[in-house]
Amino acid sequence: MSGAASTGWDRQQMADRLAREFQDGWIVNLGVGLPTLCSNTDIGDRDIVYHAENGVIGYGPVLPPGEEDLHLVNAGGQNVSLQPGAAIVHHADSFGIIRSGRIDVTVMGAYEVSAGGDFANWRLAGAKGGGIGGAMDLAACARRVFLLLEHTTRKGEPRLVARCRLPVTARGVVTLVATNYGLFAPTGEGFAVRELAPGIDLATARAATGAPLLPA
Amino acid sequence: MSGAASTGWDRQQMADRLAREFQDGWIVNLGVGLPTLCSNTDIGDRDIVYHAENGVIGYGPVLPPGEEDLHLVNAGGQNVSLQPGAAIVHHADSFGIIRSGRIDVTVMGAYEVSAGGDFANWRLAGAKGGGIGGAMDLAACARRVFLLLEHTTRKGEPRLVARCRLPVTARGVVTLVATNYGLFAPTGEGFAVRELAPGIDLATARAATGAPLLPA
Amino acid sequence: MARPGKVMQSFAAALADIPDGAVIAFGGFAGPGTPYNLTRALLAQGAKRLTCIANTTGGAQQPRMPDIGMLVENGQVAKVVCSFTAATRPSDVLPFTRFYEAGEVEAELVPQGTLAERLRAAGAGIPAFYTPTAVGTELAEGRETRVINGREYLLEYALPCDVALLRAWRADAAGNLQYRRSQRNFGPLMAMAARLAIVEVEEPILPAGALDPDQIHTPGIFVQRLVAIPPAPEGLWTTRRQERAR
Amino acid sequence: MARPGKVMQSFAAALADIPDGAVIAFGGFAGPGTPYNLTRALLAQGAKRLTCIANTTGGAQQPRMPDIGMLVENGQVAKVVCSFTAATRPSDVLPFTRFYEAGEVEAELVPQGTLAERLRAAGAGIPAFYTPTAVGTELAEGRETRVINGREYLLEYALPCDVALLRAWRADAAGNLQYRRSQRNFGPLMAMAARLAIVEVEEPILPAGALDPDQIHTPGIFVQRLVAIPPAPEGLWTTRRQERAR
Repeated sequence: MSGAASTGWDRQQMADRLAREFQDGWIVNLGVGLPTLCSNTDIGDRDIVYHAENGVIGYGPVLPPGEEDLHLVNAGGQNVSLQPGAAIVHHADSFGIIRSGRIDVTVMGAYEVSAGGDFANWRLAGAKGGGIGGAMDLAACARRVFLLLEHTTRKGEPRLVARCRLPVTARGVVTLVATNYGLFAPTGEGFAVRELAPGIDLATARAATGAPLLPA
Repeated sequence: MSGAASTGWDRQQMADRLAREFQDGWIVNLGVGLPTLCSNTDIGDRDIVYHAENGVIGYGPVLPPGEEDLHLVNAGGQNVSLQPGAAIVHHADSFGIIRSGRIDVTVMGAYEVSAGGDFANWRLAGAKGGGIGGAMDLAACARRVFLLLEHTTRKGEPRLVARCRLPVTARGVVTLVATNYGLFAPTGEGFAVRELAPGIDLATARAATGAPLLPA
Repeated sequence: MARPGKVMQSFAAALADIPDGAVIAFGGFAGPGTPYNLTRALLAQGAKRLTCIANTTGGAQQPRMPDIGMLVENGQVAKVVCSFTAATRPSDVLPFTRFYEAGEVEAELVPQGTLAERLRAAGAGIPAFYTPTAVGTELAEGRETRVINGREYLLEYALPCDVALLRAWRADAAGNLQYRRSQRNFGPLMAMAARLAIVEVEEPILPAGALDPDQIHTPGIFVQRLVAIPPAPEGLWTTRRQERAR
Repeated sequence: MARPGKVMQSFAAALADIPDGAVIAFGGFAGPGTPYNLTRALLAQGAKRLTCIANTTGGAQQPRMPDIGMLVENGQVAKVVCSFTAATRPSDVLPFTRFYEAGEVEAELVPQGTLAERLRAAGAGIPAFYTPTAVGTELAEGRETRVINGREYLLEYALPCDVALLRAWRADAAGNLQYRRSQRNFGPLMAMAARLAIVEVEEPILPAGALDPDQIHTPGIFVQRLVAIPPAPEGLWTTRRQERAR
């Protein structure tokens, strides 16, 4: 095995791999941080509409310094561009779009995800405060919830686990998880391995995962 | 008494008398029919904003044939003009304005009004169908409910009554009633006489009223 | 891999797949925003057992324009949800009212603001809400109420639709809509509440990007099909009463 | 008998009568729509025991712009209602979070969509509604839920405000507002939810009638006071981070 020294995909590769799953015509919401990288991915001739919680429907790439429209940011506060056919709505209408099931997929970062499809991304252990933002609305209401996260914590502890220890954002909603180690799908009993990153073998992935990994 | 042959105010005079009660700065909603006549009244230098259920905020006089904007009607379907500073909203926002207590007064027509401030204007006796429109929202939520109606039915039966016999639009909300006989305020026990129309004396009004009339 | 566009060439094509039993919302308030052309096409299309949601079933005026009353007369309607099952003026008799009084069609009478809010709730993913409207009236009899901060409110449920038939002023190919003046009325709410919004459009349909993103009344993600209204007499433009007066 | 107009000459004058204990909503999402000038004036005005409603209490970036975190540090805040009591990135520490963790200020953490909908409900006269958001989470523990059509929903109450502090792009003397691009965010909702909406405006304030009635994002009946932002450096225009980058 060549994977001993590999940590698998880099951040952009993880995002690119997940973005390959976006289907033509989807409305996609990208969370702050890692998920934002998905909008850098070349989506070919697929027609994808990016929606942001702050009411921007149909945004495009981040603009370079000096070319920004200072009145326009995505959910992560980045100054983005607009695609032809874009529309702006207020926050209540924007979350109306979310709650009424119009978001085909939301991509979020997470601290933990469980085999049952629960995930946690709003409060760390021991903290009094947390950051929910739009994550609970999106998690409860988007048609699909995809996660993008490093396979382990900096201390090497697994983030793909049997049960979440942190307070959850929503239960039983996650259908696909991309990490630096590969692409995984919660099955209830564990995680189905959809794909492993180059240089990552099943044993390596298993050792870094807190729930059974089920080969495809 | 000179009033024996008089039927009091005509329709426009009733509307004019009620419109005198509108205070500077009020937002006023006028119902279909008689109440529409209030917007013909010269309001002098008072700043009144007319609101219609279909989302028109700040409309003005009805336009003559040939000058109408066919995209613009008031709640009664008349082609009205817009005042400077007008704004258009959709129906949910328009009723949000109503329910959140921003309408200073709604003026409606009615079949009956009771001494307790109940009124009925949506279904006639024996009918299966009715016409509610925005009346129940306005009646329940406007800061004040004024009514404009003929003092009696065509058969001479009183419309100002002790208790409503028809199904009510809202209970205990009416504070002022203008009829062809004068201006009246429900008090619980009866109607306080605020003013009598020229040629109408108290005895005439009493004979045509189904609840005690209390002189001012 | 380009998906089929939203612009369709005929009202008939835009409505062809509406099935029997569909729940259909019709835009419009006293003329402006009323989808006369789509309603006429639905009369020809013939879908049956429809539930029709609208402010009214049409006016009492003559000559008539295509309206829900005609769909009722045509045997296409099982139920109507509206704020008028009779005209405001007792002397006017709506065509619909005759069928309703005869028990040939069901109706659910809803206060206009509650109707708007129930549609908005459906489009906003809110399954139910409380409102002060209709408390203490016959419409509240036997229904659930709740006292909040000392005031009594009525529980109301969202009103989702399968289809919305709407009329707008301008549109772009992405489905973004602008309504002119009081044409807006129920349009944005019904588009949100429906899974399939079909819109007749007065101005020529613009390319995506031609409308200012700040000035969109209904975002294109709520709109699936657009048909430009052809010139008169093929297209219906104003009410016939207005046409006669000109 | 002309009432005093809505246009005021200074931020200080526009805020002078805000009392201790007021419930104040602050517009803005990550910069656009944030009322920097009004917030700075509120720091100077000094009202205490405030409840502040906003998406965030301000960012972790340096140099800072006037934000709710500064009002907290200034001893003016009793409670915050927001969707972030800590930053998204665990390594960022919000100034507010330190006070919160120390128990010196209360906080109510609300999912962003629920926050928006609670403000909208207050402005729309809806006292309470059900939402799918946060069901099954710690935020729903001990709270009332209801199953509707087989799905569980959480009961949420309207969030009315005494005051809204907002920033808009253009306004007319009647108080009609236009926001530009994502500046809109919470502005229309907070204006509706508040009894007193005070707005800092980027463009010179136009006479009533200068804005197209079809293109108003917040109708003037929701807006009580307007202040045009003076040129920099007196007026605050962009975030300081943006100013530095130019």
